[in-house]
Amino acid sequence: MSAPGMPADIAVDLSVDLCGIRLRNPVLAASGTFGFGREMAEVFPLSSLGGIVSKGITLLPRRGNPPPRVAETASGMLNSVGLQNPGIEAFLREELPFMVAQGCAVAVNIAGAGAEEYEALVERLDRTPVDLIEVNLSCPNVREGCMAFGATARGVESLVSRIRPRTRKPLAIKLTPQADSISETARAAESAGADAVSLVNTLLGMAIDIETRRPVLANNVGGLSGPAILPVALRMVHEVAGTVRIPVIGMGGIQTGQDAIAFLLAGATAIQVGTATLINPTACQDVVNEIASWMRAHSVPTVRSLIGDLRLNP
Amino acid sequence: MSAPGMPADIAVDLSVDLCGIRLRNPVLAASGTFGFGREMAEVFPLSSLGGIVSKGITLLPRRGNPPPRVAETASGMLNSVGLQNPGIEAFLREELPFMVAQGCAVAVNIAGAGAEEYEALVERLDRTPVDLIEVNLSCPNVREGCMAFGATARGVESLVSRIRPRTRKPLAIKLTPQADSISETARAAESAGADAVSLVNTLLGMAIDIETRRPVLANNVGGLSGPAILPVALRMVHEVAGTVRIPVIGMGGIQTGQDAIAFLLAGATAIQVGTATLINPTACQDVVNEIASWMRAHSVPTVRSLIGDLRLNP
Amino acid sequence: MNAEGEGVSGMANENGDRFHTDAVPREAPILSCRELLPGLMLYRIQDPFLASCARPGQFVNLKTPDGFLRRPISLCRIRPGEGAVDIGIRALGAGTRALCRMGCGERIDWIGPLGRGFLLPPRSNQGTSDDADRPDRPLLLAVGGGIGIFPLLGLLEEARARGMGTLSVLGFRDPSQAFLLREFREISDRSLFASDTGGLDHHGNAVEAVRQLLSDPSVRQAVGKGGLRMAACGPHPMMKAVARLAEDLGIPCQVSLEQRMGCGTGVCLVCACEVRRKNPEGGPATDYVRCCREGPVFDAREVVWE
Amino acid sequence: MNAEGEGVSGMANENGDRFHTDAVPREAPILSCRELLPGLMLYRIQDPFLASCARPGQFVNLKTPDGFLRRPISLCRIRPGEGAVDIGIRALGAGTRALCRMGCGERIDWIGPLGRGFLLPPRSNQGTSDDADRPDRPLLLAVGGGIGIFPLLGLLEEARARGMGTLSVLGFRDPSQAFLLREFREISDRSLFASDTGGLDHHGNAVEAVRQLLSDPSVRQAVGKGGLRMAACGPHPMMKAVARLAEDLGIPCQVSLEQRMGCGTGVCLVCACEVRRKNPEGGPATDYVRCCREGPVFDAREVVWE
Ligand SMILES: Cc1cc2nc3c(=O)[nH]c(=O)nc-3n(C[C@H](O)[C@H](O)[C@H](O)COP(=O)(O)OP(=O)(O)OC[C@H]3O[C@@H](n4cnc5c(N)ncnc54)[C@H](O)[C@@H]3O)c2cc1C
Ligand SMILES: Cc1cc2nc3c(=O)[nH]c(=O)nc-3n(C[C@H](O)[C@H](O)[C@H](O)COP(=O)(O)OP(=O)(O)OC[C@H]3O[C@@H](n4cnc5c(N)ncnc54)[C@H](O)[C@@H]3O)c2cc1C
Ligand SMILES: Cc1cc2nc3c(=O)[nH]c(=O)nc-3n(C[C@H](O)[C@H](O)[C@H](O)COP(=O)(O)O)c2cc1C
Ligand SMILES: Cc1cc2nc3c(=O)[nH]c(=O)nc-3n(C[C@H](O)[C@H](O)[C@H](O)COP(=O)(O)O)c2cc1C
Ligand code: FES
Ligand code: FES
Repeated sequence: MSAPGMPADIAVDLSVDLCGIRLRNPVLAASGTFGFGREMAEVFPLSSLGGIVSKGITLLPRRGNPPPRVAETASGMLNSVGLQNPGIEAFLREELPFMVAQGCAVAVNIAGAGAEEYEALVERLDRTPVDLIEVNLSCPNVREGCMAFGATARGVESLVSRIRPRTRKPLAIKLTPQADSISETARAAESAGADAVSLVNTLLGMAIDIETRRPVLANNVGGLSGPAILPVALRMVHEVAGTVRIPVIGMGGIQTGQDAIAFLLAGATAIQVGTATLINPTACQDVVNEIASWMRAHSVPTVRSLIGDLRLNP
Repeated sequence: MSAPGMPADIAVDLSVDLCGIRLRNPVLAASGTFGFGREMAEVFPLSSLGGIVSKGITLLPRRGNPPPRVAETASGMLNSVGLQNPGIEAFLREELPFMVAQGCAVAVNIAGAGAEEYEALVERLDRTPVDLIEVNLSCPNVREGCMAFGATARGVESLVSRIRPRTRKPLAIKLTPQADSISETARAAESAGADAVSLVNTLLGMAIDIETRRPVLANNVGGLSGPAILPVALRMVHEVAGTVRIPVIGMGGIQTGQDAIAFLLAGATAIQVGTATLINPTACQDVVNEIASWMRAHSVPTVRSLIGDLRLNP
Repeated sequence: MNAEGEGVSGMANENGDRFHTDAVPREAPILSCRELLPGLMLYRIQDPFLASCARPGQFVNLKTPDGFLRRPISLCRIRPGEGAVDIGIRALGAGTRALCRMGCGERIDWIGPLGRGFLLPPRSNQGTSDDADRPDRPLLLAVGGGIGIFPLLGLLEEARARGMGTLSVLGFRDPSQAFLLREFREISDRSLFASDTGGLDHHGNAVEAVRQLLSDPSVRQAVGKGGLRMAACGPHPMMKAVARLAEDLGIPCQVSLEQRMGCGTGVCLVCACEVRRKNPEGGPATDYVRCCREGPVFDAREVVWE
Repeated sequence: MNAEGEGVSGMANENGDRFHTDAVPREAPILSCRELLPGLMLYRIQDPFLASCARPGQFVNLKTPDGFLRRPISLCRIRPGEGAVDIGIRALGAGTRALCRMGCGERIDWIGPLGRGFLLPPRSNQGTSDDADRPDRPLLLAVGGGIGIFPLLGLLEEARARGMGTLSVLGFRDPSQAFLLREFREISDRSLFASDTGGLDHHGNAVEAVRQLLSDPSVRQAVGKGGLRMAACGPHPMMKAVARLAEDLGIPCQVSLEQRMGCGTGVCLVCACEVRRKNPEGGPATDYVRCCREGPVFDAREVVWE
């Protein structure tokens, strides 16, 4: 950050258009690491973000998996929360009004055990002030549904086709890195009418306590997130952005503005910050500020000019 | 390591049987991070290891990819060496005699651009003092062949069926974590006559230099290795060990004896240490010693009793 | 930063007590450190904000030089006068081992105070040490084991400051593993130290020692109108046994639970503790709540013990 | 450990010189440190083994508190008498930034010496400073820029110790970026410092300064029977230009290349440098060799410059 570039007080334009939603900046708080925004709203004003994504919501309340639900790994963590959530009705009643009042875009992350549950969730959300529905086809922590759809192009295509007619809200399909080929599942989502794809969700992993000879997680396996997975996520975002025309929401291990810019260059229109918030509660806001400083230092007036501007080596 | 267990001088039995090869201990030096053993033989006696695996060998000499070929990532690294090697003839002439003289098992890792090349390599190795042929169906760094076979069960099955009749040497098939389903590719390898499976190879990843707006690696993408991938590798080893009856050679991010024991518990009969050698040249030997100390401290007389002894949570 | 300002929340509990929490990372210098036992350090750390609003039983979440996630550590003593707090850390895994290598002058990166601490009855009148024998003053019995004794020291201080009578029972594997005995003796009207291998006041475990203490006529006599409450922190089996004993005897008891954490701030839901709760939606009679937010201190009767 | 002992290899090069390498990790204490410029540290580190067998141009591979792979750093001065070596580190990324924060008494975890250093003609007779004017003594001209000047300091010392005449040309962006000038002046019979922005001996880049120096009649006269050799270390474009100039003038020239490394010991093949080599199998006229093992110092004519 030595070269001065633009004066520190000059405004840089961080706004992006994400399938018709104008975001103040491309930084969203990822699902599952930001609750419903209540706790973090005490830490910094959420209006400084592009948007927030709710914890995954199901039709009925879910208890989630038994603890332990977390294992630390090298530069990452495994979680097996298992979609603990109050169910859509309690969410709409108790949480959404608060989220909407924060002054940034609001996405609701949904998960279902079968196509019918996804349909019902999407219908229920259609007449709410939600800006974007993020359809989680990639949760590794529940036995039913979810990942089963997300693992193959055919599964994604059939599910998205069923939910598409039920809402006019923009749909972002959240893809799993465990898919046969993530470009194919992304293409399937696009052709079935998705407005965007979100990637990546966590990678299925395991940690073992060699003293007890048991997995650390009560659920035996969990989802790997954090900087450890960044190179894999970045490669997938680049691959998918080169394949589909709908916007890509990139995530996986982003901790800094620099990381976020790498995802933008790789082709993401917006990015999400997940696990970083667990270590640094102000991570999302810091990423926004670091993107802005970097743009000033490099005389980049608009964040849009970064999107997809990666030049491949010959 | 507080509880004393066995006295420090009591011998523990680290030996394992890997498809008919008796290994002094379950620790092998992985392919591509140990050269042909020459450099490391100056650091510690290779006879202290279970075995060593050569850098990937092709029929003709290969230059490999242009540099930069390495990018550091959080708790890991990307490499895009691209199978630089002197070709099978020079290898047999210049390197194999040295490897065989070290007093541990010797595996040769082979890679081909097509089935014919694999056939020719396997045939050529049949009448050599090699103990094990590790068939790399998973190199992410070459455009041709290799990963194309490894990505699907059908590809693995067809390739292994073609090479199986050409040698009586044990064949270990090295699988890619990018496969549709690694248990299916493992099962395909088994049913086509493989004697063992090795997993995992590196995960395809990318690093971007945001200043130049180019990928760090001249090859744009590379293979992710190191502790970052351990949870994913461990989960896959566990999954595969529960699926096939042939032995599993486990690897991915192992740095310590503790890590190695986790892989053994997950079902690996032997393990390989790769990237750790780059940071700590004595890593392989240290892992052997740490396994032995742990066994003494826990009064575990044979390493064989650890293999697959993971108890899942209910 | 003041207690009602930015980034500070007030979580009111059923008794109307408010616990202020703060998740903005701060760097705080280590003022002094003391090795209590090999691998067990007591640090005094400067953080006037924390010292001004933290309550016994709350915790901080520390960055460690060797580890990815933060590590939750209970506040031990809270020293508003000095603008500092004490914390005790046992070197267990790589993360706490690295923390225990830190020395004076180094800076800790932490967030806090976090979670809900222990509830104490409101100060009835200005308690001073000379009302130590007032028959209607409420009594607190703190029961601890291992590193669980740290938060109890601050709790007993606070209880005495509120005019309560203070009793403590601490359990250790053996006398060589005991620590902070002098401090607990000083802050307790009556203390009883137990060791599984003998050599301290009581030969046996902490729960037996509690039973012994409670059967002592002078203690039974001291339980006047103000009543007796218990607070426990230590190994899971100890807390479970203390909870059962308290329930049997009809004594209100709070326990401080431990659960592996991610954020410590309530956003990630990994720190689930199973408790009995009135579920407004119907459904199961127990629920997972967040150790870091609804806890770590719970009413013992709420807890579903494994 | 002795130079022929366990874990030590002798790599003989074409001239018969042997470079000892050692890949067993050792911890070595920092004896002193000196800030040459903001973000540029010179460390003296105790390691009698390294000091006894390392040669100028060889490097060590250091663990850094902040980073996964080791970082290769050239040896600057080798001090067998003191059992120590000097290294200079520029804080570039996170890894070297963390290294530059290390202070006296802390320990560095490193392996080395590694790679092949600079070749010097064998000491013809016991050179002392008073044969400085012997007309047949060989001359060494060291050309450096930026952090590339570090290994040249040790090289010039060794050259003088072998009775060679020493010339040095160093290039810097501007005078405020210059460092170690006094040291280079002392060790060189003649030195010329260039700055792109003026303010030093020569206004311009190092290559132009070399050209100027070589056209100086007194220097041309000094090139006697012993001949002139060049050694260059610095930014890639500088080395490329020096190599071309040397080739044009028919002066033997060695360059120390930089390449991103993994192991530093020769096992991982990530540090490929493209060189012209006689390929026994036929095939392409150039080949990738290991910067860490066949290099980092190469004959300039071998190198395939991009
Ligand atoms: C509310 C609360 C208060 C605590 N107060 C104290 C205290 O005052 N003093 C003290 O020494 N310890 C305390 N602990 C326990 C302390 O947090 C763990 O010992 C520590 O996290 C272990 O980290 P490690 O790096 O040593 O272990 P590692 O095994 O290296 O840690 C790996 C991972 O497991 C988690 N973990 C491992 N063991 C535990 C555990 N027992 N509890 C929670 N997480 C664990 C770590 O946080 C980390 O994510 C408290 C825990 C909680 C939940
Ligand atoms: C043979 C050799 C000798 C060297 N001698 C010195 C020296 O004496 N003093 C000095 O200050 N520097 C020297 N360098 C350069 C030094 O190794 C790099 O500046 C350093 O590795 C960068 O690490 P970082 O953590 O600052 O950068 P980061 O960008 O954080 O490093 C990320 C990764 O890229 C690699 N990398 C980044 N830049 C370089 C580079 N220019 N060369 C090699 N690898 C790089 C790092 O090793 C690391 O793996 C030498 C390099 C080589 C190859
Ligand atoms: C504790 C935790 C809970 C998560 N819960 C959800 C969820 O409910 N729905 C979802 O789509 N993704 C969930 N995720 C995945 C994240 O949104 C994100 O895709 C993933 O963690 C990768 O990004 P990161 O490395 O920045 O965390 C969760 C991740 C974590 C760590
Ligand atoms: C620099 C490098 C080169 C490699 N070359 C090969 C190879 O030639 N053949 C192969 O099968 N695997 C190769 N691998 C993969 C390793 O053998 C191993 O499967 C992988 O790195 C995961 O293990 P690790 O995390 O312990 O390194 C290479 C890995 C690295 C880091
Ligand atoms: S630790 Fe994240 S919610 Fe409790
Ligand atoms: S850095 Fe590994 S071979 Fe050179």
